[in-house]
Amino acid sequence: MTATDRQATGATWLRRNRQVVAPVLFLLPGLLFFLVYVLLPVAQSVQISFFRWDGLGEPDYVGLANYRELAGDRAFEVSVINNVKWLLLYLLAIPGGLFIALFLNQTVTGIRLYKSLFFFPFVISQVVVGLVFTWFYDPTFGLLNAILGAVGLGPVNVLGDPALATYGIIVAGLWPQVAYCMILYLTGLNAVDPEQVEAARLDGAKGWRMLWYVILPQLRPATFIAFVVTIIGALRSFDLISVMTNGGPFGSTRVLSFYMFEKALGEYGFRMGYGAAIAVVLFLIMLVFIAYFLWSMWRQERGA
Amino acid sequence: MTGVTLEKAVKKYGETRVIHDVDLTVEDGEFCVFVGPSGCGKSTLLRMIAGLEATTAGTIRIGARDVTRAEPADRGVAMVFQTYALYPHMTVAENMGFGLKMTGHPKAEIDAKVREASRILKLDALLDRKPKALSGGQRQRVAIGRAIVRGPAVFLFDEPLSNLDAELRVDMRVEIARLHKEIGATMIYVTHDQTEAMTLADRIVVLRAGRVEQVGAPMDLYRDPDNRFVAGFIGSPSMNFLDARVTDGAVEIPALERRVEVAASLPPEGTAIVAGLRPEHLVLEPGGTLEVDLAEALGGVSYAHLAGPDGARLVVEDRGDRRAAEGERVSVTFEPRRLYLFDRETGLRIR
Amino acid sequence: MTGVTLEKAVKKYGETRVIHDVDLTVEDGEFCVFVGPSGCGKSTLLRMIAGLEATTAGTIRIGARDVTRAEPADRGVAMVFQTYALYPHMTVAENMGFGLKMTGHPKAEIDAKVREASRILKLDALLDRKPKALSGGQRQRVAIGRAIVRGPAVFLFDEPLSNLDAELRVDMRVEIARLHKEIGATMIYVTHDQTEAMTLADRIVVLRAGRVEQVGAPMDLYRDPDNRFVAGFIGSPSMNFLDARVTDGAVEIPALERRVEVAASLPPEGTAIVAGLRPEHLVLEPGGTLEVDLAEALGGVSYAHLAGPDGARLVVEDRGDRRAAEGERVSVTFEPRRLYLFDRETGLRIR
Amino acid sequence: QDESLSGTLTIFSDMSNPAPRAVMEDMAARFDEMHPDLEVELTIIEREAYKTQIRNFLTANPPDVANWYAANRMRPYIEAGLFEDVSDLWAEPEIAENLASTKSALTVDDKQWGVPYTYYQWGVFYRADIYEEHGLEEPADWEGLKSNCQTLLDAGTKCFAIGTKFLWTAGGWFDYINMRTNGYDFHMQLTNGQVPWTDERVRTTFANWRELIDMGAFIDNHQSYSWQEALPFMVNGDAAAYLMGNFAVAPMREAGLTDDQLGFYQFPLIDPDLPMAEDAPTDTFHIPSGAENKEAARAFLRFVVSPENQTLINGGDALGQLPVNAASEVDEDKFLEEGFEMLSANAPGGIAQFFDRDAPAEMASVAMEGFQEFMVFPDNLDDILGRLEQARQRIY
Amino acid sequence: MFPRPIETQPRAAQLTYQAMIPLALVLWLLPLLAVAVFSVKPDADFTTGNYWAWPSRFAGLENYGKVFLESDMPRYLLNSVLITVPTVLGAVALSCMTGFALGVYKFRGNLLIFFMFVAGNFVPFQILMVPVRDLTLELGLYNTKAGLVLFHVAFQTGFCTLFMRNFIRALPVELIEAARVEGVAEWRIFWFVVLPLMKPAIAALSVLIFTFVWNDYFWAVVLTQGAESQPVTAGITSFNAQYRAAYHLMSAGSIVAALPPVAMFFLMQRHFIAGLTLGAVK
Ligand SMILES: Nc1ncnc2c1ncn2[C@@H]1O[C@H](COP(=O)(O)OP(=O)(O)OP(=O)(O)O)[C@@H](O)[C@H]1O
Ligand SMILES: Nc1ncnc2c1ncn2[C@@H]1O[C@H](COP(=O)(O)OP(=O)(O)OP(=O)(O)O)[C@@H](O)[C@H]1O
Ligand SMILES: [Mg+2]
Ligand SMILES: [Mg+2]
Repeated sequence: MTATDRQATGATWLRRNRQVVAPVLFLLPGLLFFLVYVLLPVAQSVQISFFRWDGLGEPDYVGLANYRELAGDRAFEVSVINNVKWLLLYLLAIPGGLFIALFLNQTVTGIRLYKSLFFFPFVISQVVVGLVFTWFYDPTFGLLNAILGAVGLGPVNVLGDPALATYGIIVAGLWPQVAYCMILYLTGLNAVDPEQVEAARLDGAKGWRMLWYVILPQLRPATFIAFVVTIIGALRSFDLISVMTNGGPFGSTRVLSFYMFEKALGEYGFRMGYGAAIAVVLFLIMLVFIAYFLWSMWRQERGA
Repeated sequence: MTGVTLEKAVKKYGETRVIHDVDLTVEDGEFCVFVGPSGCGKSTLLRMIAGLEATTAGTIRIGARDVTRAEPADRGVAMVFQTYALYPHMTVAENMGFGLKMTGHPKAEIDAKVREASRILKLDALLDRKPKALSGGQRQRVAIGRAIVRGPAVFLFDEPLSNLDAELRVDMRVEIARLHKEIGATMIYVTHDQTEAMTLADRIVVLRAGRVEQVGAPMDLYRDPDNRFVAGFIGSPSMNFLDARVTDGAVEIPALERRVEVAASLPPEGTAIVAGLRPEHLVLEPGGTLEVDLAEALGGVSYAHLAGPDGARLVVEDRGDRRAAEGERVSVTFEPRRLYLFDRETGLRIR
Repeated sequence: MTGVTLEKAVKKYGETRVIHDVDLTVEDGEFCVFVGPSGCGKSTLLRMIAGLEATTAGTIRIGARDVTRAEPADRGVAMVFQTYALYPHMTVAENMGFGLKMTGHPKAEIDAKVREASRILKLDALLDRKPKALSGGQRQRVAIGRAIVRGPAVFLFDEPLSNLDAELRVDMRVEIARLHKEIGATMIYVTHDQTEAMTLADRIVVLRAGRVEQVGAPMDLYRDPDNRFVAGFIGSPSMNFLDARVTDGAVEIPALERRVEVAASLPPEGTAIVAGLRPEHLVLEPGGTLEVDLAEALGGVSYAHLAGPDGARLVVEDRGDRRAAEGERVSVTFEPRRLYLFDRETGLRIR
Repeated sequence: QDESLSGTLTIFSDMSNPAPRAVMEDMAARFDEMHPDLEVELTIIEREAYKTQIRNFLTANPPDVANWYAANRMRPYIEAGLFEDVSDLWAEPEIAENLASTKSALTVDDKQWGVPYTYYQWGVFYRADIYEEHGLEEPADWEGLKSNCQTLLDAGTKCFAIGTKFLWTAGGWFDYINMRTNGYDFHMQLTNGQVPWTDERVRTTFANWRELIDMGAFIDNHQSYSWQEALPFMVNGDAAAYLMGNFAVAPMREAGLTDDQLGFYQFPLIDPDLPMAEDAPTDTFHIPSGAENKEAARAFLRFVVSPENQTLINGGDALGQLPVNAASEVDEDKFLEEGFEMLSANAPGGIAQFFDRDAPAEMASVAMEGFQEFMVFPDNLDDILGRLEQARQRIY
Repeated sequence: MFPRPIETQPRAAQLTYQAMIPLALVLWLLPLLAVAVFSVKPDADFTTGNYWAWPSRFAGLENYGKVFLESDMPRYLLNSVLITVPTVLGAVALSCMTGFALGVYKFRGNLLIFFMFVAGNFVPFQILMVPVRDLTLELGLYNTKAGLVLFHVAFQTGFCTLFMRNFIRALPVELIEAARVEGVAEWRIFWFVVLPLMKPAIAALSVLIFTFVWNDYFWAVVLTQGAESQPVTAGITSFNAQYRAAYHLMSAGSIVAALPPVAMFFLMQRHFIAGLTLGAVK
């Protein structure tokens, strides 16, 4: 076999198999990045959670000790409870977003600008949102107390009261999230089949019943995405807590993600193993939703 | 009495008028078909009757009742959409029963009506399926079933068959005809399909640019069109139009090298007019000045496309076993009574 | 020699076989049309020839070359898609020249070829437009132009006209016929439109469930179908099929109350067979046992749907000025040579 | 001018408040000027963030010099081998003699791991004008403090401003009440984990603290404020005093309080039998063991503690704190003088670093969170102490 | 259209609606408006307790001047740009490729890989934190913009792949088949046929990622420190710590930090919204 022959067969092999080679080459860089920065770290975190490690010296294998400690850790318990609160209350963003979307789904002049402005909070960093709401709640000069005072109520120290602080942060979190859901629903409403609405109108459906029986079922894809992003948002809540209360007062606004950070990299923390164990728990919670999401996507793919 | 009457109905979108003073009466129990070129306002008119578009001016009556400002649901009409507009998340039975449910009918009554409708449309086996699991024809049947269930006085159809393939379209057409016979309600039907219009209609309304051009029974429109537009629109393949001139009290058609004496009241000598001849009324004769450009054999019938020396083109229906071949030179003949004449400017028929 | 030959071509999707051992030869320069009901495998077969679907077993040859495993690009074919598949971000000229540019042809050559193609298809005025700014017919012309430019030996068309409206379809059909005459390449064309198949094809291939039922010239299939399926598929409206029996060496058709002597080699006495009669070969006579169920007047022609007392149904083409009215009682006659006979079980023609 | 040093000297500093920041920048600039071949690169990181980031940079990209705190606060890094042993510096006579008083705070395992650059007294800063207005005196004992407070409260003024959002300010109060109630030695045993938190003596401390809380001595909503955010209460006269380190003087002055309006007193006696002990945290400079230019780093440390520099940076117009070098001069600033006087003459009980520097980090965080909770919900005390005890048993 | 178009309602309802939108908008954006007003107030307004009244004088210039001239904010802003822009480029480039591979080719494991990307996209950051930090340390990229960029690119690629793949799926396959029949090589199909058609998706994603990355705080804290490489989200917190209780400056700083994504959003809002529709609500 001469060199040119070999080249030729090489070339034709490539030619003949380009349907196989091409996707591999296209996938490779992205996949590599993803493996190194996402998949492997997940596995490593799980591994670290079985060690005691301050991030400086050599890790000590301690088996399930970190998890056992979690079971008796009050702060962890508070974090889980707060996470549940986040999960449940954050979902209010969905009806909230729907409501605003319905309000804005008109074609009057300038409505595009209004829609964008309503979407505004989502574009702003959570750090700024947190700051803005901290001032809003400020017990001495906050707008909230100014308003409450005007109607003869208050004052309340939302972020200083362990019974209210978490809710206060969730409200701040809802602000951009509602905007996000709103935009999802606006795009969803765009895709609603107008003939179905007309058919329903002829069928005598109006107002709420139209919404419930005809519109909402058609908005299912939007609702699904809104649900997913809201759940993710709820479980990722970190920036706001860090900016608004720093976990306080006395740890009452901690959630898993924040507690994990505190334990692993915080001022007094550096318990990497323990932090990893918290992260694993958070991951397991998330896994439920990931599984649900993949499952519905799989059904969709199969149906398509 | 549940006919539909339109009096000087007008529809404007902003400043553009898309329906101009339409006067129309659809009798009780009549099957009325709207035809016309795309964009002429067929759907708009239908939707005005349904109440899905506000009527800018004029009056719409259903039966004796003025419904110009009434809600769609209160007009006693049902509509079948081109895209079926079935609710994808409901089963067939739920789709059909939805209207009654919304108007608060008891469940038992709804069930009975749905069953009755599904019997008429042979949908019994499908009642529990979702629309996704139905074929196009079945979906359209469900859409019709949904209309039937509500027992409306007037059915409105907007190109209900145009999303179906040719075969199914034929079947569904026959089905709709049967349905009309069976329930006898007033039906208004929009289509751009010749065959549907001709075969289904008691009366056809020909629309053009928001105006009614002619109203009449299908064969009347075919035989006796009022103007060139209607003549060209009804009949397939279309009528051939040829330049003609009034000479010596007769009509001369240069392209066919013929002069025809007609009974019509012709315009003054020398006036240029238009002669109309349907392909099926022309007979090919071998030899002549016309060349067969293309011969399309469809089995039982062929269409010969002819070109004259002066650029005139016409289509001739060719039947029988001996058919014209491409490139052949031919001439055509016709019975003078088959000749239609139109004013060159206004397009109005010269009778 | 650039005909296309398929030898025992098989396509499986997973375990389902959608193409069964197809043997087919398309001659060089032939216009071959694939027809068949939806889902019969027309597109699949075409895409196997194009190389867009892998061939599971068998051989595909283009000219003398075995291309069964070749990449689409290496087969020397061009394909025109139902949806045109124009690149929306390129102008007409870029669309047409894209393939050549990508395979490294010099710019001058590309320009020349694009100009030539646009001349043939009368696209000169549109060369700088984007597809968005074109009508459906123009888009389809560009798609064809893109195919022409590469000067392929074989053109493949997959229902190229089905997205056009009726009028345009007629025009484009004529254009494709002209094109084939002009460039003379081998063309394989998939359609489900009777008229297209009949008018365009040199030869029609009738497919059914992944198998070739019959191959032949259009009028041959129309006049001399091999089996009941082809007889029913070719011709519009479809052939009527009636129960018949062999009695005394002749064919008895109870529904028509007629016995016909035929030249065919009939099966044994008493065998139940099927008689086929085309609507256009039947003539209505007033009075009889058949009732006119529905009369569809289309202008020049009407179709009478008849129902026999034993439930037999048939469609008769009715021309001339006096047409049957619904409810009328009639009988039908036909010339014996117009009668087709089929085996009841296998559907094979009895000749 | 010293020509021998070259390369770059990177310094990470947490002196991010405006006044210290200026001092640090100035100090770096001066050092830079002194060494023409040496380029000084200063990175100032926000003080709270610095506390979490120091671990990262010590392992990842160590600077040549880094700020930190003395005592227990530096122990983890010493144990992990991240700080350079600078005993050699301390052996130099100039340093050995002049910095003797702070040596113990920088000694672990008989070696020294850094140098101090400033320290400052804690104590009560108060609005002299308000006290005067109500005819109050600086209190000498707990009763005096409480009666002063009552007078102020009756007049609608809070006694003490405090912002506990970042917890450690509450640690200051605990330190003082505990040292006054149980003495310095007990306090050190407690922070070293040798005494259970459920100990009766600890409870006494909290009981004393509670007296103030129940009176309403502290401003409301302190858990929502950082210490800076609580300053306006003092400045606006809504609160009359602030237990804080001397670094609070600069911002108070900046906010417009004159020296006439502002006074300082030592935290008063509770148990008269106990000698007074004080918190005087020492802020330090260290050389990370991974430093590249250790020679220059040592030179910088020498420069920092030099008498001239000490005088300069601790002056009233700079840090406004106490110089660590005995040979330097305490600025003619009334608070510095008072503080210096107090620490050198009136703190026989001992000098503590600060709660979160004396206790190990994890204990400090749990405990200070408990202090904050106690200040808001004193009734939760049992629960809090139980938790602290649990933590103590795990941590030590 | 639902709800019923307001144009078809009586005039009174239309007017009410027209009046209500701006009102609702003001309420909705109230917290932000407050910050905007804060940012142009003079220092004195806060010491005198004039929080909510109109600014006693316009001090916008000096406040913003201070932010830009006397703080590290410009540097943080520059860092943010240097982190965000490469990330957007990188993530979009990678995901165009992965999306193309997953959307166009049929091969075993296609769906599996796709789902992996999707799942990875929803993983909580925290579980990645410690290993990613260590990895970055090992690579010597701790406290560098490059370290942040690499991670962001990797993480956002998951999200973008979901988006791109769905988008490519929605393109007509015939376009690709047509090119194949014409003999165009695969990578040229990608470059000349698919990529130009993905412009809307690319534009939309760019804005989205820009927003995400610009606003990231968590990773900024985990992987960087100091003005040398931290982005503006971290910058604003340290700025705020520096000027604690100087509300006018903090407000001005926040507004400066928020402005770029807002500007980006307004410039590209059409694509942005279209992008959400295409990639997400399908
Ligand atoms: N919402 C609208 N705004 C402005 N003009 C409109 C609107 N809807 C329809 N039109 C115009 O009204 C005219 C009639 O439209 P209509 O849909 O009734 O036509 P049609 O006869 O149904 O056509 P087709 O056969 O294509 O369905 C058209 O010229 C159309 O452009
Ligand atoms: N990817 C696939 N996987 C499995 N089965 C398929 C696939 N593609 C096509 N088929 C099946 O192959 C058969 C032939 O399909 P094909 O598209 O060739 O039909 P067709 O004759 O072109 O129909 P139509 O006239 O509707 O276009 C159908 O039964 C179809 O369900
Ligand atoms: Mg219409
Ligand atoms: Mg097909």
